[in-house]
Amino acid sequence: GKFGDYGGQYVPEALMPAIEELEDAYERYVLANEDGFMDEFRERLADFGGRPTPTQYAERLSERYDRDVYLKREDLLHGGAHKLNNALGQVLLAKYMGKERIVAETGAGQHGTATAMAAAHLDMPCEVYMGERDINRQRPNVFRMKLNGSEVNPVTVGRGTLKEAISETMRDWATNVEDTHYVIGSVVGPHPFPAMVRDFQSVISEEAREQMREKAGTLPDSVLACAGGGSNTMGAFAEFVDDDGVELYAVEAGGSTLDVDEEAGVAPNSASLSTGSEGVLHGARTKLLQDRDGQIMESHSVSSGLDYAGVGPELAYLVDEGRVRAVNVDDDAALTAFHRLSQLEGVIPALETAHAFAYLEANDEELGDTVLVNVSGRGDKDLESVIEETAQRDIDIAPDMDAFAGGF
Amino acid sequence: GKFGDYGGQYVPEALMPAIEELEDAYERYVLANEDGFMDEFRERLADFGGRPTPTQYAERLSERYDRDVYLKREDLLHGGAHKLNNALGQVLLAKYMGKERIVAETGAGQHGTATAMAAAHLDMPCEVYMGERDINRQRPNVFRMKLNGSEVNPVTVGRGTLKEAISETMRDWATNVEDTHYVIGSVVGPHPFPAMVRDFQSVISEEAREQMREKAGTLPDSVLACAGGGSNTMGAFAEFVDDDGVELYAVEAGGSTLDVDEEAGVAPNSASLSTGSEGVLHGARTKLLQDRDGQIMESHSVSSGLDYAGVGPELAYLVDEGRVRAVNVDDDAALTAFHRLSQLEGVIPALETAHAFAYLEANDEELGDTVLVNVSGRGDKDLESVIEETAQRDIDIAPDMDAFAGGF
Amino acid sequence: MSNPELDAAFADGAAFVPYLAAGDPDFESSIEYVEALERGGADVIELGLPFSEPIAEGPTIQEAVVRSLEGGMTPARFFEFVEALDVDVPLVCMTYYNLIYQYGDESGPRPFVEKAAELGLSGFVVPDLPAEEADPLREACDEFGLDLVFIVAPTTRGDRLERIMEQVSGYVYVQARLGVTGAQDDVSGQTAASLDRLSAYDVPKAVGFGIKTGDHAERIVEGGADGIIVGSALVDIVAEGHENGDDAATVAARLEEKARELKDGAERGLAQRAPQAERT
Amino acid sequence: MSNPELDAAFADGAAFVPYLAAGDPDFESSIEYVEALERGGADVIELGLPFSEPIAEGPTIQEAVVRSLEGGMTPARFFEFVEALDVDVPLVCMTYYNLIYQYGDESGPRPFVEKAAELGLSGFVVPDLPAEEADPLREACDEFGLDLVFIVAPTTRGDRLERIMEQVSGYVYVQARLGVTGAQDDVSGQTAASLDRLSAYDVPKAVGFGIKTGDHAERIVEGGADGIIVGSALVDIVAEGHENGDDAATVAARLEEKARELKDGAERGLAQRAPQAERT
Repeated sequence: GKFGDYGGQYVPEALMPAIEELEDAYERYVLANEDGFMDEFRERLADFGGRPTPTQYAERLSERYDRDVYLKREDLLHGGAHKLNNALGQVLLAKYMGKERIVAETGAGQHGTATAMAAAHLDMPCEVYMGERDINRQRPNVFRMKLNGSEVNPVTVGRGTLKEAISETMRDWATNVEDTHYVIGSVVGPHPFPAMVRDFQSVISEEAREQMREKAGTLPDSVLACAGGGSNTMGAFAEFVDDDGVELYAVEAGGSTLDVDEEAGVAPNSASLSTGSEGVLHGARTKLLQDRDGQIMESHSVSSGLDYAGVGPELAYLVDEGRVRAVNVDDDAALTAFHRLSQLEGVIPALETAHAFAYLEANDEELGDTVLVNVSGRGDKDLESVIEETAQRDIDIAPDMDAFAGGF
Repeated sequence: GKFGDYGGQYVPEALMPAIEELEDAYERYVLANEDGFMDEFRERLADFGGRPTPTQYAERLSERYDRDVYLKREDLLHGGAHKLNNALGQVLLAKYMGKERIVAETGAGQHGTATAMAAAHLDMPCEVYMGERDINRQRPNVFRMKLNGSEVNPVTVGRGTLKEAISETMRDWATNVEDTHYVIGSVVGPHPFPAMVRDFQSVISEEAREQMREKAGTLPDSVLACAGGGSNTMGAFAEFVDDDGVELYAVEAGGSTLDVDEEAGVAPNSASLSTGSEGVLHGARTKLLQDRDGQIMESHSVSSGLDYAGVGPELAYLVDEGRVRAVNVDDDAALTAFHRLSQLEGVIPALETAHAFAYLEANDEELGDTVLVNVSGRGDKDLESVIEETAQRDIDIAPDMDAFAGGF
Repeated sequence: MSNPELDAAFADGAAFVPYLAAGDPDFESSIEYVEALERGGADVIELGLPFSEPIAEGPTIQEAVVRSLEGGMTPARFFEFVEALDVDVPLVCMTYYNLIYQYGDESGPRPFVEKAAELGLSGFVVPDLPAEEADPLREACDEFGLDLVFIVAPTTRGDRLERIMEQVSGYVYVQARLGVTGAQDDVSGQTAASLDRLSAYDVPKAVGFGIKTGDHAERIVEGGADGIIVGSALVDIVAEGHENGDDAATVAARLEEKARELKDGAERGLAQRAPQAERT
Repeated sequence: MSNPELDAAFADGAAFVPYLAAGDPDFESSIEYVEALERGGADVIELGLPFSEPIAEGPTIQEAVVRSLEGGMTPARFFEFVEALDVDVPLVCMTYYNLIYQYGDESGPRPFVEKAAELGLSGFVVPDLPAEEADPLREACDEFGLDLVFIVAPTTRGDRLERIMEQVSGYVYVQARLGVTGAQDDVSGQTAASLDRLSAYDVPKAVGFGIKTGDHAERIVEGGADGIIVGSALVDIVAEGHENGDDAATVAARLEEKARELKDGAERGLAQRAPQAERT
């Protein structure tokens, strides 16, 4: 359960038996395909989720950067993001384990909606914890979860965002651990979650690697993926880790600045890999945004899906090992990249995803002849934020917003 | 250019040369695959659009109705609906024809967003005409079009909905016919549009037919698709038309009632196939909602995507021939079906699509052992309408809306 | 094939063919307006029967259509309108095909044409009915002795032109430029080229789309047209009067004046053309 | 392995182990509160060092943590707090691992433990540190002679229980029911079964989670516990006083009274148990 010094199982004792049970289930069903679990998972991912997703040659970006740019289109997965890969895997695993109830946390709502979809599909009762502030910022996603039959429980403690929602979900799990599985939303948390979520997400790079061989006739020189908790990142990287010639770039949210305000306990970014330090949060040792004492900072990003103070332990390890390069772009660059991709390629990316394209824009020359970018999700969910955030900035290429002054 | 007595080319003379040019291009590129047009189209549909979309076995519906229900998942296509099949085909065709500009109409905004995506992808300037009232009802779609770099031109004449937008787009086309292609959004309009749009959409049934053979080992006993203009309908039916054993159900929007108010010129439904009469609208002879004089009625549906007073001429013909059964369900049933599918299968359908599922609910016994339903689009775009419309009704299975009183 | 009224109207070579939507903004005023056009020198009058989806019209005439429909205009009222009119010049009904098609008990254009003939209408212009779809209406017109006017667009060439010219009667409506109806300053457009293409055909050529002043009319006729068709410039006067709440007599006077300006322009054009024609 | 202070505290068999978050709602008041617990009969005091992500706590203690952090509590202030306290009973620091791990110049738990030892703290409870991850802290505790208390949950059985009991010292924190900290009426829970599983082990068993009255305390001790741990019921008193703006002395008096009720209950439970034990 370790990635170098990272990882581990830092959870209340009450959860440890459940975690041991999960470890056992992970080894049997996921790693050893017992009872054909992985076959069923892959089949459902195809039929219900819409896999494989394409790897698309991006003509206009390729022209712009004078290199071959390919897009791995996870935005086309059911629900609009890579999140379903993991949610479907875990809900199915919970069924195999005989669990009768699902809990999950969500920040921007993408993991919550994916879990709610998977739970409806597999007929599992589901409750999703979501910070009250996030509920107010992401009403469409709240409604989608409810439509799928999930309960959405507002978390009012603290700042009411993802961090608090994770803590609250762990509390629910600790209370109902015997019949409940916690569908964690990223490659974070105690072992086996980081490894298991990576395995569910690695279908991204498994497909992309094959598709690149077919379409480009070669592996990419570099793979770019945005990194918050890191599930799309690890999913996009996993099968390339052993390919020495493929550079892996984890693009974090630089927010408004990389500087932190220790006094206020605020890091106006979510760049745990780039600027964080080792610590223990939500069950794992990893890189964190924390103050000198070890208190967790409030993170920030224009993309609420990246807005988290921690990151998956395996990513932290791969960065330390030099296998993955941790880079970051700020809110402005991400927002501009959002507009650029929408206009040039007819793909409106999630604001999370836009970070990867912002890095491509600023650093295309270092990325080699063939670049693969993981389009982790679509941007429909972000329209309201984009209108607001664009209005506060001077972005040349943004369309005129005047017609939309009334909001939605 | 005729389907029995239906179809034809009832357009201003100024457009006729362009229509003849389009007929020629349709025959060469689409029907004869000249210059590999169809190959490129299919390749782009795969890479950019995400085809093939799956045909999914719907476990819980199958259980509910005690027959095998399959879903053709067009909601997973890029943009969230089947609309891209046609938009991409036409924009690409415009490029092959040497056109330099695209115009399109849109009602609910689905065709407009699909065209805007395709135009961005293929680097074609694009203007979309949209009724002012629809603009106000569908702001997210307006914003998506703008994000993709399209102009959105408000149409203020008349009631400001789809009918007026089509007329206005025809006017633009008549003015700029030499360098402009009109990407019509459904299997309507003058020949060759109905046939061409059907051909672009028939990939739906082509895939589904093959997938049914693979998964079910048999063709379906019946295929259900919602019908407004009829593009997803014809797309879902086309390859099954010659299979005598397959019943085809075009499910129209029954709105609030099938009765019409001749005085006010209002038909509170969009059931042209079920209740309309032969006439000429927007370039073709077909079934229409019209008053005794031949003035076109204002149609209505809870789903703005079905809200149109006409229907594709080929569908009108197939209904007259007895090959397609025209049926309809009302707003209440469609809304209830929207909630049912969301909860049972984890698929939030477009309100359009929900009509097909409402018919399945009410008439499952006549549909045979194996039923295929075309999930023409996803419901994200309809969340706001659904909240509003659900609040006005007493729908048992709908989730509690209280948390959302503030709207989005 | 043409009926004698329209032949006669174009006989002097500078016919003025104004258009108004029947019943815009109400039945009574509209009667006055149409009659004013005749006083102003109209040789033929195109009377619009409004259709709810006027795909070939620009904003000016769209709004006239809306006013007329809101004023209660229907095909039946339209025929009453024609009956109530006291004018001597030939009347041509301009409308969309669906209204013609739906009229009467049997489907198809015959009952509408029969009724039109009964009331003395001279012909039809149907902007959404290209030659390809015109057979049934053409047959009904032949049966009842009415003319069927076709529009020739700047893009109409070769076989298409041939096909249209085989079917047309009364006059050919030469569309001066691409687009929809509506007044526009530049009327030179593709008119000369179009007239040139049509010179071999023996039917009167009336040019429309964008003519709004006597000067325009003059130039068009000087360029070889047998007549001018003017709609939006006249509808504008109706619209303005309606918005300002002017009484019908005032608006009618303005229409008469405008008509006279246009007719005079056409006459001047004819006068200037004649010697040139001799010179060649 | 246990250090003598905690051994002594549990010697009488009915230890009362109250919990308060240090610095809740402010440094000075909190000092008074903790001292009141001793006057009320505390045998050991668990002092919470607040962490920003208290995943094992219910709403009551979460809010205490927020108040304490907002009042400026930090690890450094916590040590000052311990220094400022005038109590004679052993103090156990309850906190989350990241704060222990980050303290001092070198990473790892040693500097924190060294400092705690220097100030006379007796041990630690670290709710997010299961036995599997505890080696570094265990080693530091051994080095400086501090106890490391582990929690045993109702779900802890077999090998896991063995592993924990090998590492535990001072006392074992027997979690009365699943869930997070918080007062709750039903305290019978799985306590008996847990105590039964632990009967073979020689370390004092202190039961916590949900004890809020003297009666609860009585029943728990009567059922075989060597002590009771009470947090939320006491934190509630602090929260209520804070909300009402009561002065610290008043709140301290209430805490002392509540402490006495709980300690008395524990004593009664012991008294009732003893004869039973003799009977077997």
